[in-house]
Amino acid sequence: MALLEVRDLSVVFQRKGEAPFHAVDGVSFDVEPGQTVGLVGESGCGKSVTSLAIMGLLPKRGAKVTGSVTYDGTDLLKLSDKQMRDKRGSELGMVFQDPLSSLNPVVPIGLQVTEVLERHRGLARKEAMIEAKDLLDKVGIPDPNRRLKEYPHQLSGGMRQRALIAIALACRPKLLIADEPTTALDVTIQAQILSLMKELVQDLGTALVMITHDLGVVAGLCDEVNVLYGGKVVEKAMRHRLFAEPRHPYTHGLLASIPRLDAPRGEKLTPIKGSVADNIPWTSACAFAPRCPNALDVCRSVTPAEEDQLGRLLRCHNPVVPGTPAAEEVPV
Amino acid sequence: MLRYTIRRLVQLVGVVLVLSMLLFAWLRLLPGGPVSALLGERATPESREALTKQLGLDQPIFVQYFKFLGRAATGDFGVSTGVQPGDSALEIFLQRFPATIELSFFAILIAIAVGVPLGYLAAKRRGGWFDNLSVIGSLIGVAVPVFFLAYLLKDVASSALGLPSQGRQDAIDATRVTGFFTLDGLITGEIDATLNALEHLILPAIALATIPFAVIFRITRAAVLDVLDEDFVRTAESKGLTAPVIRRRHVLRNAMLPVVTTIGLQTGALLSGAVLTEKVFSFAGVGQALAIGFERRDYPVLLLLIIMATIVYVVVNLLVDLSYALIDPRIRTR
Amino acid sequence: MVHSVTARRRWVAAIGFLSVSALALSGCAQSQRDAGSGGKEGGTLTFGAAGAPKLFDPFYATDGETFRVSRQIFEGLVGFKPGTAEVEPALATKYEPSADGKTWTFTLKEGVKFHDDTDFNAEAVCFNFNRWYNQKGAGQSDAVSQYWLDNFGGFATTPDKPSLYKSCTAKDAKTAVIELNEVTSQFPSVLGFTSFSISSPDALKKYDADNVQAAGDAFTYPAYANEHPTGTGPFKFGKYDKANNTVELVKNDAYHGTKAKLDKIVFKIIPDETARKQALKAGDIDGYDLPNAADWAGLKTDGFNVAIRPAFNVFYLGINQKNNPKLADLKVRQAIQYAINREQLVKSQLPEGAKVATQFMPDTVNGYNKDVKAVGYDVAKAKSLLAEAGATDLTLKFYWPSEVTRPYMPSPKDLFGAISGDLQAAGIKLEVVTKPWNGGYLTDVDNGISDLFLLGWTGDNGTAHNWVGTFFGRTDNRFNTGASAWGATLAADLAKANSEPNEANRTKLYEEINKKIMDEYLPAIPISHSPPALVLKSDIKGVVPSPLTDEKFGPASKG
Amino acid sequence: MALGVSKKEKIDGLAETAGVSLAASAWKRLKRSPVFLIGATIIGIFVVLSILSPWLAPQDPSVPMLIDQVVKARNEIPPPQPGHLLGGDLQGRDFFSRLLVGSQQTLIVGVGATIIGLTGGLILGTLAGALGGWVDSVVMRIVDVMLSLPSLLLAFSIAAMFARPSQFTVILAVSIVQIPVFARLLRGSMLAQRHSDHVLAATALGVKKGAIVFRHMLPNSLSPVIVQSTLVLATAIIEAAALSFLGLGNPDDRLPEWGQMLGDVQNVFDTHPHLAAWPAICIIIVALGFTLMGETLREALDPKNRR
Repeated sequence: MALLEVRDLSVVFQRKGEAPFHAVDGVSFDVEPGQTVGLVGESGCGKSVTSLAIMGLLPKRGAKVTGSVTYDGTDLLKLSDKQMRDKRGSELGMVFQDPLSSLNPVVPIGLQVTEVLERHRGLARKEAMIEAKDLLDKVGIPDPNRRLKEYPHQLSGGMRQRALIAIALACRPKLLIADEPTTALDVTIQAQILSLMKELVQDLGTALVMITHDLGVVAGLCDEVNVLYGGKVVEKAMRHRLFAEPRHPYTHGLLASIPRLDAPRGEKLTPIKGSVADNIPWTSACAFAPRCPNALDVCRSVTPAEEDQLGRLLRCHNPVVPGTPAAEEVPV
Repeated sequence: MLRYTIRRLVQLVGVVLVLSMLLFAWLRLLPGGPVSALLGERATPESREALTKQLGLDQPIFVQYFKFLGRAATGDFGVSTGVQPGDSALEIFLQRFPATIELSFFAILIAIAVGVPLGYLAAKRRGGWFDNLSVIGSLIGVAVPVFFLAYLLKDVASSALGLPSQGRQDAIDATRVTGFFTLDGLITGEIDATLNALEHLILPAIALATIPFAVIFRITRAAVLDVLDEDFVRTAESKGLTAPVIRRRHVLRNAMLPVVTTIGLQTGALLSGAVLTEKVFSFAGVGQALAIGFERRDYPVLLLLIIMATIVYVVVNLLVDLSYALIDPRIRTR
Repeated sequence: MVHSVTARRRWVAAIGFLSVSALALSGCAQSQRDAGSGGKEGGTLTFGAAGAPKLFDPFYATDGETFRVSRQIFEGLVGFKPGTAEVEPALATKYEPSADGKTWTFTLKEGVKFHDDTDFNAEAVCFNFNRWYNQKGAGQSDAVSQYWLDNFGGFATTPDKPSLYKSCTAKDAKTAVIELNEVTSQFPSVLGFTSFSISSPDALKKYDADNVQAAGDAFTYPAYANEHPTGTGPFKFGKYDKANNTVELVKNDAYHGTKAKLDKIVFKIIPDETARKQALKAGDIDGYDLPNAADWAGLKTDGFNVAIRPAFNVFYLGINQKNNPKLADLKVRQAIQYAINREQLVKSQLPEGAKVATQFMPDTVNGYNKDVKAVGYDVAKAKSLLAEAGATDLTLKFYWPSEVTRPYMPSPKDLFGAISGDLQAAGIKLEVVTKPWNGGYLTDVDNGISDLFLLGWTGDNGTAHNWVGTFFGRTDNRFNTGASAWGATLAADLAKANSEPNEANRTKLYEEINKKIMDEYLPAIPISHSPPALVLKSDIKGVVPSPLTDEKFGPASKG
Repeated sequence: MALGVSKKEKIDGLAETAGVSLAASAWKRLKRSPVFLIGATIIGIFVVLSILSPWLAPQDPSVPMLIDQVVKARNEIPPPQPGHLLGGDLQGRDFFSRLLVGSQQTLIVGVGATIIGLTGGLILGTLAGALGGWVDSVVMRIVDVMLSLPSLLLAFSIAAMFARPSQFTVILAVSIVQIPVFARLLRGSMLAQRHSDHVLAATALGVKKGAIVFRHMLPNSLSPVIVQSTLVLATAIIEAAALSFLGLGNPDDRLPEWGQMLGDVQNVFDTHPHLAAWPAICIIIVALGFTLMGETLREALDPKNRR
């Protein structure tokens, strides 16, 4: 049995006087222990909301969550607020995108690390401090004793993210969710952080859900990849397979828009036209249709169903033919 | 930090000098001036002229001003003509200042004690009936003239609750040490005197608290709303921390920063409000002296008290700024 | 003409905002009087004062709060019979003038000691007179020795400003002879003013009593005035607790007359009128002065003793003939008199016991003419008089004062409202101006800028001169009576009456003057006499309301 | 070193709510806001009443027509009776008519104070913000001195300085206090715009400085000014009442004003509470109306709230 089974997860935001907004629409995926699963998509595709829904961090009012999130045999969505608090931080860890804003500016780093140890492992402040020092050490923060007393603004961006990772891993969670952990960082530091995470996850045997818009990150880290669009998984496959032959036009587009060093000189990058704002609801169409180079009439009138194609899940009426190179053939 | 403090203090000296000059000049230019105040207009032209000479009011105004500064340097700010006729203005200030500090302190205490929790709750329940109700309540609080509310408290609440409605203390034989009646009792062991003084503080402090309360409430609410949207609160939640820890350590500790600044700014409102409240409750503080001074045109006292109010206001705000640096590590450790 | 000058200036003696009559007089009569009828001994009387006393030396005092306190501590050579304006002996048991009226011999009470245990005798009396006469520097200022300047004129060192006082001789220990430079009907009653109380010469010297300094905008007073007032009265100065805003007087156990029943008097300073009322109701104080007339009924219902003083004032609508020639016409002034519904005004706006004024003095003053009747309210008559005078489109500049209440004028705004309503109903157009009492009103009225104005007078003593003499003794007064031919006549008649030594003749002269003023001159419209009151708890006995606000707490008792 | 958020910075912060482009979306949100509509309704009624009150009032508010029922000695005032809905005041004038007509003077005080404060602030703020340099320094020093006094206390002091109080001095006292607030507001918003693209563009195109200030910068600074004006309308009315209460108000009450009516009856508050309660309620409602409008406007015009 998988460590985490997300089944048919939907999140609907409802504001008074406005039409309900389906941020996540029937998402399902599994995470095996020790496995790294990627959730990929542009901003607004529902990947962050999915992670927050798993962690139970969505606002109680205004966000309606349905489906099930089974972690270690228990449905997290059915847990009480208190039970959920017990799980968060201890069994479920999370690393956020912007390390500066995700750390409390007026609380020293040390306390921000120790409070989670005190909370879940019942350590006294002193013991927790010692452990915190080890943790900072482990995530590669030099001079941890001094850093413990410092405030977030005194640390560099990379160090802040390391600190956040230390916090998230403090109680050795079985599942770690990382929401764009490198987006806010310099490129050189991104790589360091990614390799750190990879290392730690392997050491601790922690399962990782990596949320990103950056396929580069996925390529380096993930075992399985879920591509989200408009709140639905449009394509799911093992990493190699997905990168080798993307079937969904969206995945295809995403890959095509990455500059490649091995591409012939002079080859044009092919951005996906339009933006998320052009979405149409999934209700009786494919949300991607307005932007899709492969769109057919049926795409605008019938919601595509999820199809299992030999371990690859695909939601498309007119998938890309394997082997199709990007660009040239796609009418722009 | 030190340089900043010094700069602000130098600025304050400048402001006080300019202000005192303006006030002084204006008072001298008023028809009548000190001569009228003293002679009460009984003045025949002869006696008016004689007194003008006697007081040196025939000299050029800047000469008079420098003389005034010279006297002021020795603590002589003139003699009261209406508040406590014959007493030196400085004495009146020194004697009444503790009363106003006491009153303002309790008022701000009440305002914080009610305003912060209410503001927090309203923010947590943003858009709910509790939120709407308390926001409208605070707006009404702003719209009610303070002295009207004070009268309501005095005439209705005082008899209903059996609380005294005038003065700082009953005529009990209390020993005076500091001029702070609530403290004096504690120092001398005359607990009854402290309790009595506290009883006298309740109603005026509530009346005075309405202004800072409304502001503190609204700032707290806004600040908490801002903080609740912050990523680090989500981080704290993701750590599974208990609600009280999140509230205290992560939400309030951040949300209090703007509130602290507001409290400094409220000193101004408190000083102005004290004029009205102390008048209603016959509370012998600086505010009452100002109210009587305005009513009876006691210019020497007004001059000193207005300058003192300015100094207090500026200094309190400076202190708040400095304490802000202490509580906000981003500024402290820069 | 020392008196007419000074008298003219007396009318604003009080600081307007205090709403306290500062024209308080003194003297002490306790020793002579059948004091108290067995009230309880001991206890503390707490009296609510409207303001802080400026100082405690009555000679330099101008404010009612100082007088209220110092009249308990000090006594003068003469005093006023409780509840009246009649002079009676006090520290002097007997006093008589010489034939020419310029030399007065005072026989002093024996065995009297000051609070510092020194003896009261003729030496002490002369010491006091000479102290007053020999004021120097700041002590001569109008703002300091106001009562002396107003009543005795100049000082030893001011030859250009003659003094009424000439000399004082101690013939023997109990006989003091005082010589004056002129005859006046005011003497010796002026000696009943609290200002002219006798202080201990020792204490005066010891505490540097004459060391008044002009400092900046004001004057500073020596230790005597601030901390060591030493008189002969039934109470001694205790302390002035500024933190608690109280002045304490304690019983003088060595008092020469009937000793005080109270152990202590505490004057608690409560500047706010409403707060005084609440303090009384709460039992914090035993009484206060000048309760708002609107509160009298309520206070009585609550069981308090509202002691109404005999009305010793007059409120009038002043008319200045200077700027509007129509006002020089008697018919126009009479029209104004007819237009005002004084009955209604007294009934609606003034306190209980107020009366319509028929002339410029109350009936308790010698020279009051009881045959003069108030003309009734008659709008038609007013209109026809205006028509006769060709003044149908009369527009008048009407001044009324803000920031003041006076015993004769409890609420100037309301009185103005009523009077202006009446005048407008009679077809007189008004151009209304309001200014603060001390901030331009009085100057403007004196400078004759207004056509109509509201003013009044609280009497200092029972002589007619103090009333009509004050108003019309000069021709350049604020009514500008000099503009009419009769103005000079009236001034001359008044001067003649004042210097008439025979009392019966004098009274007759004043009665005639009063009739003429009302029938032939009508320089202004007298409106009302309204009594000020004093409110006390019902268990306070022995306080006699005085027309001069000269209440002594010596005979008072509590419980 | 910027420590904390000073009063000044707060005002400057408000200035950032500028932007004409906001107006349309703000208006859309306002129309939906019940709170704004309540405020606007209150103010609408108030303004209409104050304009029409001289014709609506059943009696002449300055004539003591019921004086025969006033007995000061027994503290009696005319009770409600036919033709006199709320009875009479201390001078026997029709109280209801005075309340009604009082709205007019109250509006005059509020609007007068706001206009003077705004004009003063406009001049100072525009000078400082548009010209910068030493003009800015001088103007801001003046503003700083004014801001270093608690505002209401400053208003009291100014009022006490006038030898002869009147309606005008009340308006002046209340308005002078607002000048530095408006000045800072405008300056802040102008400074922000001086370096903004549209101003730079206009300058680059050779548009005259005056034209830039008046056609480009001022209009863009309007929305925070509108918000502040609405709030000042409320405070002016309340502060005018406080001035009357301290005896610094207009002594002439032939034309009634609510603050004056309230401040003047302090001595009979316990015996005739209705004389104070009615004007007080009127003040509270109108001040609340302005505040509700101002606060909702502020929120609507705040770019942060555009979601």
